[in-house]
Amino acid sequence: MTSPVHETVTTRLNPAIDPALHIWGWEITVYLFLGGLVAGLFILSALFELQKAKPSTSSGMRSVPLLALVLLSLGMGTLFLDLEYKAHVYRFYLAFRPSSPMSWGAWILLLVYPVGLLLWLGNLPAALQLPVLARPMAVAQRWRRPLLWLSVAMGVGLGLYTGLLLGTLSARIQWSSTVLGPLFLTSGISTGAALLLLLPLHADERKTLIRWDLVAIATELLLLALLLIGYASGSSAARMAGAVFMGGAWTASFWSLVVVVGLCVPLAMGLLEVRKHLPLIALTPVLVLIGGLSLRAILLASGQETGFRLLP
Amino acid sequence: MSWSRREFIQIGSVALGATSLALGGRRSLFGLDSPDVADPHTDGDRVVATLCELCFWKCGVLAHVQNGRVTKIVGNPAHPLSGGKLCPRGTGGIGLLYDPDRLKQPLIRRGDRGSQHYEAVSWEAALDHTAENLLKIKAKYGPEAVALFSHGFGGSFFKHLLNAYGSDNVGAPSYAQCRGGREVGFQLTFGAPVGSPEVLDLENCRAIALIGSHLGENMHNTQVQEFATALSRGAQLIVVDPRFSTAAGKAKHWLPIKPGTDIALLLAWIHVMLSENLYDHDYIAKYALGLEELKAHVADKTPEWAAVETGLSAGQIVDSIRLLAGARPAAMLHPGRHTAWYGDDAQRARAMAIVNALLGNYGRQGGFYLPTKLPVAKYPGVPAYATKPPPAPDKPKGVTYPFADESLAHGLRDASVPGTAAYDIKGWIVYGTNLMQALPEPKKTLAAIQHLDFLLAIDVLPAEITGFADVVLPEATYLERWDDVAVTPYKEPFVAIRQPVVPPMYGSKPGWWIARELSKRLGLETYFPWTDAGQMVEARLSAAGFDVAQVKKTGVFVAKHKPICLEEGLEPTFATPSKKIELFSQQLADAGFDPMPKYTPPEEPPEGQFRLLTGRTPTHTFGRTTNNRFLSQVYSENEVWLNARIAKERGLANGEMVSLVNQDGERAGPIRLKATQRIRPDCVFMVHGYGHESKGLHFARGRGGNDSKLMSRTKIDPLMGGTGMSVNFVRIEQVTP
Amino acid sequence: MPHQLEKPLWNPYFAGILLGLVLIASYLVMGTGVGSSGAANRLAIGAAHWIAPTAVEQNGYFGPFVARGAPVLDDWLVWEVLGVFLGGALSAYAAGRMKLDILRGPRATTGKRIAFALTGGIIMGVAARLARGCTSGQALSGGAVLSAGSWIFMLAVFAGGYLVAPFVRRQWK
Amino acid sequence: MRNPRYVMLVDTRLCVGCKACVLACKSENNVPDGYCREWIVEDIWGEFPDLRAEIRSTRCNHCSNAPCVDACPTGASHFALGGVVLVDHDACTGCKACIASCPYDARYVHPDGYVDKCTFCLHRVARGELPACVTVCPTRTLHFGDANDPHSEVSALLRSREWKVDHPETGAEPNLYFLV
Amino acid sequence: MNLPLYPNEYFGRPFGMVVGTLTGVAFGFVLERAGFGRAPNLAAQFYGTDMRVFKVMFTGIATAAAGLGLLGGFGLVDLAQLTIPETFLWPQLIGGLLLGVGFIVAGYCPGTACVAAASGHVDGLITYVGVGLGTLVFGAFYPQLQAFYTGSNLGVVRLDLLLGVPFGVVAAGVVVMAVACFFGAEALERIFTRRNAEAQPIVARPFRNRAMAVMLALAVIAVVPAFATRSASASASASATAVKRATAIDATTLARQLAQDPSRLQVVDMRAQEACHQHRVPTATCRKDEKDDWPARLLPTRALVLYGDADLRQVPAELARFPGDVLILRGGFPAFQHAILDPPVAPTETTLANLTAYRAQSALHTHFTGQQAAPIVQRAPSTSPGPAAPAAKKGGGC
Repeated sequence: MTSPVHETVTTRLNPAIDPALHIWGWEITVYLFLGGLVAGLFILSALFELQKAKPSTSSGMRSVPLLALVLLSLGMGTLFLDLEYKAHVYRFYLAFRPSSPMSWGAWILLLVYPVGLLLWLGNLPAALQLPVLARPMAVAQRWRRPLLWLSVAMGVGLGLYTGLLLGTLSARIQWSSTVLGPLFLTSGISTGAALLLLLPLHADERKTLIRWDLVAIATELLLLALLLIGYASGSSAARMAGAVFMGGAWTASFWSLVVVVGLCVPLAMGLLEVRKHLPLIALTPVLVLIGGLSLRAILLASGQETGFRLLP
Repeated sequence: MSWSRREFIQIGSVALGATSLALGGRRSLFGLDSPDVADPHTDGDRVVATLCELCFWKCGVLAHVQNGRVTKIVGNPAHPLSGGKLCPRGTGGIGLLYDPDRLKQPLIRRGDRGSQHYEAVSWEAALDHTAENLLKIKAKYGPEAVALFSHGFGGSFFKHLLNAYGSDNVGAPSYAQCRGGREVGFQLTFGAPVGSPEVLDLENCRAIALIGSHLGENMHNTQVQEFATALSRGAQLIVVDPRFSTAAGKAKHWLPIKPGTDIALLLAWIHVMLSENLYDHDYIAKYALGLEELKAHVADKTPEWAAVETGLSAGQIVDSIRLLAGARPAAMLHPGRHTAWYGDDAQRARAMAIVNALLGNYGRQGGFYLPTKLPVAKYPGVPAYATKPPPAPDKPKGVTYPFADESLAHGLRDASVPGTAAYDIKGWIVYGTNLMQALPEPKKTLAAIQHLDFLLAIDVLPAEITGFADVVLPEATYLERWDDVAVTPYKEPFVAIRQPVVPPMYGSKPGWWIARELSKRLGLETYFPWTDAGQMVEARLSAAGFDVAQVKKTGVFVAKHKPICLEEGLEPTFATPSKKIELFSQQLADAGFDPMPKYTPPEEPPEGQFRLLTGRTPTHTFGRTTNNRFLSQVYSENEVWLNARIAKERGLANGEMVSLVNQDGERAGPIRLKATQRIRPDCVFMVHGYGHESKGLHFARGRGGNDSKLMSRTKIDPLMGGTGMSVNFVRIEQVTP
Repeated sequence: MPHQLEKPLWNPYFAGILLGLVLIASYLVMGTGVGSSGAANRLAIGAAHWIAPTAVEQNGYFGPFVARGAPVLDDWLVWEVLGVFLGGALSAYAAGRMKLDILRGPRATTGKRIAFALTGGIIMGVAARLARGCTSGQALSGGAVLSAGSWIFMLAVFAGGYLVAPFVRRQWK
Repeated sequence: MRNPRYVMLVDTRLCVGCKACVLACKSENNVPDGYCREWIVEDIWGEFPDLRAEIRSTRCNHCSNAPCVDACPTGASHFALGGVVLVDHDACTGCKACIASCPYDARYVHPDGYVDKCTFCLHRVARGELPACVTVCPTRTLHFGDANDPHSEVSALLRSREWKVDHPETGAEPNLYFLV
Repeated sequence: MNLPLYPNEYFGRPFGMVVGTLTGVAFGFVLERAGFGRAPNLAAQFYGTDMRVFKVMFTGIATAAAGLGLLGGFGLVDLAQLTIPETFLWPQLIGGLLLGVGFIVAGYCPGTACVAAASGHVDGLITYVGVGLGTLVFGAFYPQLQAFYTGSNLGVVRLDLLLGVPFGVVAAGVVVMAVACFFGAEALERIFTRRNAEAQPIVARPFRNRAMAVMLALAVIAVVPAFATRSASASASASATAVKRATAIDATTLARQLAQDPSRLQVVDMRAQEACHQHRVPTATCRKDEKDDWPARLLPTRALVLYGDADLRQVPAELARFPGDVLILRGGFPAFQHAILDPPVAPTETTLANLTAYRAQSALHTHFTGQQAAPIVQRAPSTSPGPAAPAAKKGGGC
């Protein structure tokens, strides 16, 4: 409190910019959430199959590629909703700008679709095996293994990209952290596992998924700790950015919704499931999904406010 | 820890450098480029040189018109008062022209006064009704029972009409409510008022002292330009203000004086100047009278004495005057403009004039110059006014303000209450001035209106006063009309004209047309021989020998420079009775006043109350522009400034809404609180002109707080009748949700 | 998967002592007790404000909750009740009692049970606002700090319950 | 001949924060109501009565290493004549990544859907005029010119006066200088 | 450490919210474990078959009250800083009755409904939704209810303050009462259970006994600090009687009172007579020699002000019988001399506060010494070459 009193007044009052930046709302939150979720689904389902060396027979696992594509389309739909100049959406695909993660993302999203579609075709339910699809199906089945690896790669790319999208915007001090990419990827895997757990699966798949989810949640906690340590040990700007979680405006929602609801409680319940062999219930994955959504929403909203205006 | 964008770019480039090279960027590949420079196309297909009227300063502007619509207004580089530059308001003329709340048709009142129940009528009907009422008053009470309240350049036609009609009762609130005290103080000392534009050679000044004048917030274009020029040339600045104003932020010395104690500071300054021999001996010996009396008068007014009175430190008082006097004669104590503060304003202005006299700056470069003006005859060929009206009844019975040299607007108002003055005023013509805000004690204004037989309001916007008028006439804005020829006394002699940029919108009419139509109905049309003001302007210009076409094209004619100061070979003269600078004023002594400024301590604010100070913002001309949506984008409501420490002590948060209640229980607000370090703890400050109540002002209505309502008390200057208004105290109430 | 039996409930006195300790902790840390109906109050106001902002802002009781962007949901009680939900879930889950069902007396139908639950809830909603708290906020927390009103309230709750219990006996027995 | 590097200089000693520049910009560029491309910042340090003030007119910094140009996925944000950063309205999708990437929060979304900001009045500069804000400024606070031309007024001022830029730590190399 | 933490600003509001969540977790956990997540368990309370609700609640209240009494008694927590609900007699009485009705109808109270919902019981969720709806109903009828709702406000009424005994004592009373009630409750349970032929033993007896023993012990401990502090304060007040009426007064206050209303005070100089005759506080009388019975002549209606060469330690023995108030001048005569009789020194720094103080000081100086015609201002030596300032006519007072 020894710093001299500082008053600053600005005449600028641009909508969505002042008094605090708020250009991205629920649309981007949902997009980032679904993007991460889809990344998780791609990675997990592909790894499952690669591990077992044969496609899963549970209806849940088999529906994953289609489900992922539907969710991704939903996410892109909200992304589209967020665009201020919707008629110019095609412009994303008239350019590739290597310095812009947004551009990378646009192209990655475009590559994810064929991969997902081929994966789905390769394991199509009998009822849908129409003669027209015979050729593509054959291709998809022949190239199944490389496709699966591609799917993992796409998933990792997608998951990382959702974090890097924010992480490279260094003007938002809070986002300007290398942890954001891995954090969003981990959270994506964890929410993906949670969504899978809500689908009809075989018991052994379920068991494995819970364990993987627990690992993901624990990793996420670790990454969050790293993020906070990064703020605390960083420059004064970073400390100010971190302060929104350490007594600032977003403290309560961050700790309660993300850490307690989304991570600690599911972790405890998951451990009980695994250790005490308690019957599985839907609440655990639901909490994980709530936590994942909250993480995106809170980081997105609070990060926008941590511009250089924070500094004197 | 942070992800460097550069690193990312490098990674990206390595990974996809080849691809991006192959694509070669969007531009060349797809060829969908738009031109690099997006031109907003606001340049006009027609540019008209005219004069601004967002305030009375009359800067030259160029209005760009595109497809019949004014797109932008920029400064006229040829005009001496703007030099191509504009204050924020000048640009905002379009906000006035295209204000959707403008008066669109003549209105005749159908309900009670103040009920704002009006019927839109034809011009014929409105003018007939007006003339009928004016003739009725003339027949019943004589022509002098009609008074004109006017502000702005367009008022000259109505003054002409009223003079022809037989009354000389023209009052402008800008005298007794604003600069009157200053004019009288300087008139008494130097024999000439400071005038407008002020005769200050600021740009050549080496040291400037401001007392309560906040240049920079007070955006009189030329003056601010010169002020900035002086600063950029390294002039030293001393600011005396209870508030850390914009100017104070640039000052070498900021003296946060206790409000109302300025004379104590000035006397101490004079004391130091005399005791330390900082004054101009030769100048005083040659031009001034009364030095010995002055010496005796300030002998005990030491800086230490003043320090106690003013709340300043003695050292600061001494340092600041040493700095100022060190630069003499190119040093000045700025006379200020709005000076109606404490009721001793003419005497304070005297003290300021004395400081300037001691600096030896009157008629000197970097001081007060002696303005020149082109000889342009008034209305050539128009007969002299038929009647010589009696003097104005603007002083209450038994009171004279011997040095008042203009009519007191509030005095004319008070004379409308029967039996209070020499004779009663029965009819008002209110031109372009919102008396409900422009005069203090609005309750008195309301009461006076109730005694009137007839009230005519001529305005552009439905300000509060139009809600009380019997007839409201919508005038065209300055961008839609001709006005008189502007012959301004200035450093360079020049004339300038205002000409219409676009035709009048809606049913509005130019002022000349309105005055002339009325004159016809009053049997006075010989005084208005030209059908429109354009003809009148041409007649005046050609009578004075100007190239009319050239003036119309450039908007201005600047004559050759003439000497304006001693350095240029012009010997100053003084129009005082003694023909000298009167440090000791025999005139005042003869009239029974203190011949030299005397300090009386101000009343202290009661516990829990603050002295209310008012001022202005650069983006607005008080209430005239608060409905201007264009200007309001950068300042839409006033705030009340309160010292941050006091605010904290009282649990008031910056930005919260509060009400202000004055010593008489008058209330203003809700208004936003600005808790700031920038003001003394014993006073509050707000910008004048907000808190409109008129239903017609859809934008301004209810924004901010109205300081006029809080001025339910004034202290009258005994010399010239000015209304000291900084004598009101307010307390702050939280607005509970 | 081995299906576990439900864990037995805690001894009421043991539970009570722990409850008391939680309450003490709450007082020591926050200076205030626990509550429950306040969150329902704020959630309802928040929802209503979202649907009909002006009506809520003009309401004499709701107005202050939403005045000038007051954080109607960012309140201690709301977070606390979120915690109650999580704590209850954790406990029920760990004890093997987590089960999606509708609890009812042996003779009550599901429809009737739902109607009763809703009606009782509404009555309690009104009552809790009137009394400025429910069994948690008023009786338990207020009682622990010896507030006279809380004790009156507590006795009234038991009185009301016992008075009406015979009339709704069919629901439970 | 070298490429020009257009810079703007703001003399904080002279700026009175009158907002003439803000309004002149709005009318020159037809900026929609409620938006502004430039603005005034008033900083006050200290406690009554020991105060220090700085007022400055500010706008897009037209950074030489502009984060917004990097962040733009479609190339709509680009460098134009003299290093001025412009937004190509026809290529802008309104994704707002550039807004988030700007350390000065100088951009906004135009109601027509594209991202908009100060252009240094390049349409005027291209025909040899000064930007509208520079032209209007009654205190002659603003200076505009080519910093790569050693004989320009701005070069002379940058050599002779003490100056600073906003947030140099971002590495964006801003071209809006504040003379102090 | 000052408890409670939050009101003493150990952390801000945002972390308070996080604490809220954590407290809620613990609260919910305990409620669920107590069996409050199941409506039949709760309803049974009102049919006498299972007094679980009563037992848990009362044990909780008793424990918390005793614990707070204990901590408060030892000064570890400031009971005054705890949020205590205000008492609104009638609304709370009626509200309580209504809530009881709702309780038995729904089978839950709001808190337990929440726990029930958390453990998957849909009826709990519905009840909680109902509580929210009830709020809206209340709001809708608020204009009609307002008078009743805000009426009969008795403010914060704490039973211990009402009864005038320490918190701990009342808390102990609560515990004892609770324990007594538990025996009654269990007896009832046995009766009803037998009638309903439900043969489950509800409480394991050994634990019940242990729990009650713990509580009784708590009750005893809670009472102890109450008595400990009581006796301490009693002894403090007893010792205070010896110097009971000798309060201190500082020189400026004394001077101001003397200036404003001299008839309320009588000042006696306790120094040696010679010193007193030389300089004394204006209006003071000098102390006579030992033989003179001057104390008897003092006016009992006026406060007696005493001073010496320095601080007087205590009231002299001869004045012990003086019935009125006795004030002792802090710092004795030198303090008064310095503060009032010596000319005040103009502040070097002319801040508003300094000046105000300086003006007040010089006014008093002038009042008592008459040395300064100007009411307030002490002029610094003039730097002007002119003649000495004419007697202060101008400037001066405000």
